[in-house]
Amino acid sequence: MIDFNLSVRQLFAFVFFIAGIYFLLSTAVGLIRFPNLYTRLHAGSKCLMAGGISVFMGCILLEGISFVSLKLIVIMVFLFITNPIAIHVIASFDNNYNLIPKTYTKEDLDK
Amino acid sequence: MSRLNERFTKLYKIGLVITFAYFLLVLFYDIHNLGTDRKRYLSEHYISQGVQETGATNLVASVLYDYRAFDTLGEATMILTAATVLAFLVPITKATMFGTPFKSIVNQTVKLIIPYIAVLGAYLILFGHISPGGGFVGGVVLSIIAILLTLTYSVEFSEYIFKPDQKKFIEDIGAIGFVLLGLLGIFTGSNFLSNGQANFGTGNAGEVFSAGLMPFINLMIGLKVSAGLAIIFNSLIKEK
Amino acid sequence: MKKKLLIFILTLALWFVLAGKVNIHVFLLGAIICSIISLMLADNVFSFVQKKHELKGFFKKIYYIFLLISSFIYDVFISAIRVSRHAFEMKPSLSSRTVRIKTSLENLNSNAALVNFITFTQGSIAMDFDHLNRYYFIHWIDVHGEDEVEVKKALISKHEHLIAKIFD
Amino acid sequence: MLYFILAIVLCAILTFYRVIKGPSLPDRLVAMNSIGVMFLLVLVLLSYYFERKIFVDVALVYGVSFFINVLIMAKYLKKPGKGGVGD
Repeated sequence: MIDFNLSVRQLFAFVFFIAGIYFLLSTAVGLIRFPNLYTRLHAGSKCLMAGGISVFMGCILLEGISFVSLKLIVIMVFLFITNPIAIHVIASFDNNYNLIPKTYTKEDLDK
Repeated sequence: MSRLNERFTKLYKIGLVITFAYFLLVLFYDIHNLGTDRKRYLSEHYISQGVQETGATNLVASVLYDYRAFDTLGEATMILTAATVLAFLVPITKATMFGTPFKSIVNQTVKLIIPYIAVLGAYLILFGHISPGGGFVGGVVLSIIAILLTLTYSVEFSEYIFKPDQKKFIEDIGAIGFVLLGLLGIFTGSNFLSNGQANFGTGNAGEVFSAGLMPFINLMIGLKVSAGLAIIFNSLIKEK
Repeated sequence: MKKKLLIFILTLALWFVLAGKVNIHVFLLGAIICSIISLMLADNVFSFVQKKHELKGFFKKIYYIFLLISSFIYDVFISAIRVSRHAFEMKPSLSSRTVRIKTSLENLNSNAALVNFITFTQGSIAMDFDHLNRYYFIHWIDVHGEDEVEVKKALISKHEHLIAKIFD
Repeated sequence: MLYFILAIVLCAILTFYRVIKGPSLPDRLVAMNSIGVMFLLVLVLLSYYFERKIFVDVALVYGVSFFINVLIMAKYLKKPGKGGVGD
C-alpha cells in the first residue's frame, strides 16, 4: 500500500517537473524571439514564475508533509512578492526615460 | 641592436613562464606523493573525530571556530579595519545619491519583507553550528536590511533608524567579546580560544545549546560583520 | 500594541518553520528574538496593519486571502500557457498596446498588491503608476479587437474588488 | 533527477544569448533576472539529488541576495552626467 502510494506520488511529481521545464524552455525561446522589450518582459515574468511554481510543487509532492516542504513554501511566497517588483522597476525605468520610442497613439490614451 | 634586444626580452619572458611552470609541476608532484601513510593527513582526523571532540555537526564551523579560531579572529579584524579606514577617508556627512528614484510601490513591498530578512539572519547566526551558515553569512543577511533602507528611501532615513554611533558601538561589542570569549579558555587552564579541549560542556550534538562556546562566538561575529558591512556600504554610496 | 502582537506571532511562526523542530530551547530563543524584532521594527518600518481593524474581522479575512491566492495561481498558469503559445509559433503574431486605467483604491498597500496581480494576470504588465491622479499604465501583449479590451478591463476590476475587501 | 537539472541548465544557457546580444541595458537585466531564478531552482533540485534536505537553506539566502542584486543594478542604470542611458 505504501509502495503504491509512493509511486503514484512520484508520477505526479515528474508530471509537474516536465511542465515546469516546458515553461522554462518557453521563457528562453520567448526571450530570444520576441521583437520588443515589453514583450520580452511578458516572457520573463509569467512563464518564469509558472515554471518556478510547478518545480516547487513537484518538490513538495516528493517530500510530503514536513518542515522542509514548509520551507519550500516560504521560498515560493518570497519569489511571488519580489519578482513582479523587479519586473516593475525595469519597466518603469524604461517608461520614464524614453529608451525605446513608445508605440501607443492618442486614441489609446483617452480610454 | 634594438631588434636583437626585443628578441632577447621576448625569450626572457618565455623562459620565465617555462621555469615557473616547471617549478609548479615539481611542487605539485611532491605534494601529490607526500606520503603513503594516510594517517599523516590532518583532514582525516577532522572528519572522523570532529563531531565527538567539538560537538558541532557542521564540520566547517568546528574548523573555523575551534581548531583554527585564531585565523578567524584575524579575518574578523580585517572588516573592522576596513570600516574604520573608510569612515576616515570619506568625510562627507551630507550628500545626495545619484540614480533613479523608485516609486512608492517598491517602498511598500520592502516594508513587507524586512521582518522576514531579520528572522532569517537571526536563524543563520544562532543555528550556525548545526546547519549550513554561520556568523559571516548571517551578518551579511542582517546588513541587507540597512542596505535596502538606503536604496529605497535615502541615506538620511537609513541613518535615522540605525544611527552611525550605534553601529560603531555594536561593532566594538563584537570585536571585544570575541577576544574575551577567547580568554575564557586561559582561565580554565588551556590555550587561547580553545573550545573542545577546555571542557565547556559540549552537550549532545544536534541540539541548540551545544558545542560549548561556539554559538556565542557565532553571535559575536554576526554582530560585527553586520555592523561593519552597513558602515562600509553607507560611506561608499555617498557621493557629491 | 495590536500591531506588535501580530508581528510577534507571524515572526515566531516563521522562526519555527526555519528551525525545523519544536522544542523548549527553540521556543525560548525564538521568543527573545521575535520580541526584539517586533519592538524595534514595528513603529518605524512596518506599518501593515491599521489601527481601525477589529480582531473579529481578521478571521473573516482569512477566507478572502485563501480565495485570492487560489485565483492568483490559476491566473498565472493560464497566462503562462498563452504567452508560451506565442513563443512557439512560426510567426509571432503580437498586437501590443499601452492603456491607462484609473483605480479607486486609496491605500498604498492595496496599490502595491494590485501591481502583483496586474503583472501576473492575463497578458498585462504594470509599467508605471501615477500618484496624483491614480493612473496605472498597463501594457497588453495580445489584444485583437475592441471587445477584448472590455473583457480584460472587467477582469482587472474583479481583482480590484477582492483586494478592496482585504486591505481597505 | 539529474536530467531535469541538466534541462534547466540548458535553458539558462539559451537565455544567456540575450545577455550577450541584447540591444539595450534593460534587455540584459531581464535576461539576467531569469537566469538567477533558474539557478535558484537548480539549487533546490540539487538538494534532492544529493539527498541532503538541509541544503535548502542555501537557496533561501541566495533568493534574498539576488533580489538586492537586481535592485542595485536597476537603480544605477542611468549615468549621472548625461540625460539618457549609456549602452
